[in-house]
Amino acid sequence: MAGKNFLSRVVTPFFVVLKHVVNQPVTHKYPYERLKGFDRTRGRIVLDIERCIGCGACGWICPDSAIQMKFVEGSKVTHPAIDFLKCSFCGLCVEICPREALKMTNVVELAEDEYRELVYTPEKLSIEPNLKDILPMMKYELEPVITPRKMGYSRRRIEK
Amino acid sequence: MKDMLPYRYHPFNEIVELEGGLFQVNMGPQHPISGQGRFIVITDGEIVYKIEMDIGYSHRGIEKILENRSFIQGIIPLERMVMLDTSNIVMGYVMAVEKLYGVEPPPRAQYIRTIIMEFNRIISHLYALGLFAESAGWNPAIFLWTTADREPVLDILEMITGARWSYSFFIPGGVRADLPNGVKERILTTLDYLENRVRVYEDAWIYNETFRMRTEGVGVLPRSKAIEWGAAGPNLRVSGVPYDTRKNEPYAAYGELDFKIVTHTAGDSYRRGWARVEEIKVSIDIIRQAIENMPEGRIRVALPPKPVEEEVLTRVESARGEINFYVYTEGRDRPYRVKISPASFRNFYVIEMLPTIQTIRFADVPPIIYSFDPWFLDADR
Amino acid sequence: MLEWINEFISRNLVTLIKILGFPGLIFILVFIIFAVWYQRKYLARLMLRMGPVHAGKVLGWLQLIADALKLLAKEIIVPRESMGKIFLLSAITLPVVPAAAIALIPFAKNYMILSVKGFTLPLFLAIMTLYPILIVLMGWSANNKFTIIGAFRSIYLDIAGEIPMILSAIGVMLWAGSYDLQEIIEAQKSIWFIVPQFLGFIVFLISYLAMIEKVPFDIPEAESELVFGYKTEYTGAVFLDTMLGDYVNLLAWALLMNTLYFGGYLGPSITGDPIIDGSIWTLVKLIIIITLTFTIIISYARLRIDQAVRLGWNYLIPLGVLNIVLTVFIKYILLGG
Amino acid sequence: MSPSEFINILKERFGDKILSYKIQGDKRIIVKIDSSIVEGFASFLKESGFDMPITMGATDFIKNKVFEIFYGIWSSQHDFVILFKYDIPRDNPRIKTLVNIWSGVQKFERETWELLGINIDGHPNLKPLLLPEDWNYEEEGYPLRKDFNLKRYIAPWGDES
Repeated sequence: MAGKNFLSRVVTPFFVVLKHVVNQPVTHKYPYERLKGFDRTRGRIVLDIERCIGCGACGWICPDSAIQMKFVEGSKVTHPAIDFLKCSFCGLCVEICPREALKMTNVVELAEDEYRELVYTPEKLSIEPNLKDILPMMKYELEPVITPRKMGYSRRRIEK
Repeated sequence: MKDMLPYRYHPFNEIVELEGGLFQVNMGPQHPISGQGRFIVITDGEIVYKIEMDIGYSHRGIEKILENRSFIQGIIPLERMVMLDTSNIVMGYVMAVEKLYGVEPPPRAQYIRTIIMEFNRIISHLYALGLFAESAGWNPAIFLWTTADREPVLDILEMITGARWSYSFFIPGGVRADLPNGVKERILTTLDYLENRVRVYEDAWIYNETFRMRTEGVGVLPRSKAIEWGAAGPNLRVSGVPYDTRKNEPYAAYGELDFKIVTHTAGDSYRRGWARVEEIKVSIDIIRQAIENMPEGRIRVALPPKPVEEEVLTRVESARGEINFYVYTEGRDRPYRVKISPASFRNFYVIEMLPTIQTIRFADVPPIIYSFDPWFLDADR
Repeated sequence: MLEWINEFISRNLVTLIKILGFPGLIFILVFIIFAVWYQRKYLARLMLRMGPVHAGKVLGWLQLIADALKLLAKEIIVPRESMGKIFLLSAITLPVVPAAAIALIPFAKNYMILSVKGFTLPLFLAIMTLYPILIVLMGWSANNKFTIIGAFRSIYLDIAGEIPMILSAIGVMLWAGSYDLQEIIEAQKSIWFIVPQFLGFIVFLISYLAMIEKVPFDIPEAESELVFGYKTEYTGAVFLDTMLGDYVNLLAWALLMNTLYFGGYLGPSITGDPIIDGSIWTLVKLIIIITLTFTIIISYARLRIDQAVRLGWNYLIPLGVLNIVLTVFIKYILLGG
Repeated sequence: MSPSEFINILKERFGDKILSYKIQGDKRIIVKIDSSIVEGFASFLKESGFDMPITMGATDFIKNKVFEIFYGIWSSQHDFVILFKYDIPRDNPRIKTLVNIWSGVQKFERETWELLGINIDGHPNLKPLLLPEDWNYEEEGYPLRKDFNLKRYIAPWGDES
């Protein structure tokens, strides 16, 4: 009881609480006002289908098995499809992508009515969300820590 | 004798009358205070006869999951173990992997890790304080204040790592990204703000006569019992055991920073809450020092192709106390066995044993339990 | 027939307005709606949030109506093991007791529902003692351990709170030299009783908090231990009724505090009409009192039942007796009556 | 006392019953002991000031057909951790509880009993802890054993369900 007498222990809390009347609320009227995400905020993933070479590294690294390689009409190789209900937005697929075909945006509002709508096919994944600046997340020098070759990369998760 | 008494174990009945006029009161899993678990409280009127923690409602088998994922993949599910305190948890595993591979991350990475871990400790302690106040019968004022004060910290963490809770930021060999521009100023202003708010908590909460009445001398954990039962974290330190992994076995940048550890000898619920407020102050101090002494350089080193060690036991001071990882690997890129011993798992045992050494009233059960800051997700794994 | 009704209304117009309008049923309901809304917004402000904002564009006032409608639309569940009739009746009767006590409170000079003279303060306290009995009935008839523990705690609390409250009321009666609420108010013309009766006011304030069963004395409800105490089993409209009982209880005690210590309807004249003036001052003081109450209920932790009872018996009752002794000494010996 | 000094004491006392040891840094000893001396070893540790259990578990070495039991004990006097391990046969896993030496291992042993199916003799409170109360061990097996069938727990991907 560091140097506080009984009376102040009883009375001070009341006035400390009362003082908060003048504080501004910290909450926001969410659907009406939205907070902007930060540059690095990890959100929906966008696929640049032109750059994708179908190597499947993203599907291999994904810790949640959220990525599967799917065939796309008019393309010779498979492209990633993401089940966003499984995705934990860790960004490992974006980081491992050798061609920088996968990019992360800071769009975090993904709620849908149905499970199926959250399974993004490669075509749906390549539609950029309605946002001016898509931010390639965490631009920094890639060091060979998790390159597929060193970690015993195999193609076992890739569907034919 | 007390804890050997046989009683009928009714998992789903609300309250069951037992022999000798004892009641079984189930606090949870649907109870305002319980969380993702259940406290089975056997009472004799208002006097508590026995507490038993029923955990496992959110057991996800993290240890098994880690066995089936490579080291880097394992970090992401491991974070889900305690969402409040992810970086401290992950640090133990990352450190184990680094020791297995025999690499030492660059100092800048260690400082960035320290900053993030201390911020994480702050938000975890703030949440714990809110829950403690709520369990002692506050209307949710303190809880909402702490929740509000976590926001600026979460913003900083989001700025640095890209997420509010599951950072996925520490990887074996370093961290995933350097500090972004402009974050230092923001960190410093936030620390000033937090210091002011801590003073508010002290005035409104710690130095509150009603709170003192409720918690002083309640749930006393003596030093010998704290060691014998294996208490962890601030709960151990206020019982007179000055053990803090950050100090005793320095990891990350803690060895180079100067800070004190919060200890006391009373070991009651009041001091356990007080210790968390004091630890927030210590964390603020540590972050200030880390920002000042931040070295330049790389943030990551590459891992060698194969692990050099076979097994390792790492200990890390998470917000709830020491968490240790025993990792055994057969020389592959994934562990063969991971044993996680989280702090809450040990603290739950301490809570169960408390009624054997003192009289506890029914109304004191929630404050005692929340003074230990247990987290069912932590204990369940 | 119509003539009879006409005659009845014209003869009893004032009484009817008093019973149905102000300060009767409609006033109580409106005031409680206001109090609930005010509590939500004010406490939200203290907790750094906004409170309801969405329903009803201005300050979320429609949220209350929506919540009430939601509760009304819910199924009323009577537990199989409970004593159904007592379970429901005791809850339904709950708001009636404090509402009956409000009938004795003068809202302005010579303006109360029951125009009785004489022992109105003892009568008020006597009526309010029925409230805990209903709570015990509620908790006991629901046949649930949480409700029973809550009800018993309520009894302990009322024993600990009611006696100090009566003692502090005796102090006021002695100082005013009257048992009558209106005469007590009139006696405060020179100075409000909060000044000469400050010790009594402290005793009254603490036992007031115990009687309205809010933090730090919400021991019978004790959310973190007993889920919702004696109200645990109530659903839908009956739950709404118990909530109503809570707030009417708060209103009755707050009015008594206003009457005893803050000069009731006294205040400078605005319109010149004594009834309107008095009512305005009563309401203003009432709002200040409940604001203070709401601030108190989020500033403190809940006491344990043994601590609350000890507070009542060991500290409040001796203080109350001391207050009486001091009152007698100062008023009748120093000041000579 | 430093870990290397303590290892010398242990070697003197238990001789070739200490099968192997490792010292990691200045805060860790990892010792492998013979399963015949477990209780004597544990009570010797307790006497030497190792008073706080911090971890306990078992590893399933399915190829060698053994379970390796390990206990991690911290000493409040010497401030380092000793992790001692011993093997038991996998076909009849049965150990004696150490609850009467370190009370704090109670929950860890209970968990090991539950998740690895190792019988703990003399344990006061063997009840399911983490797994559901109706867990069928015969059908599902023990989750942390290496022969546990994980396939049924893989959630279907997106449109496969």
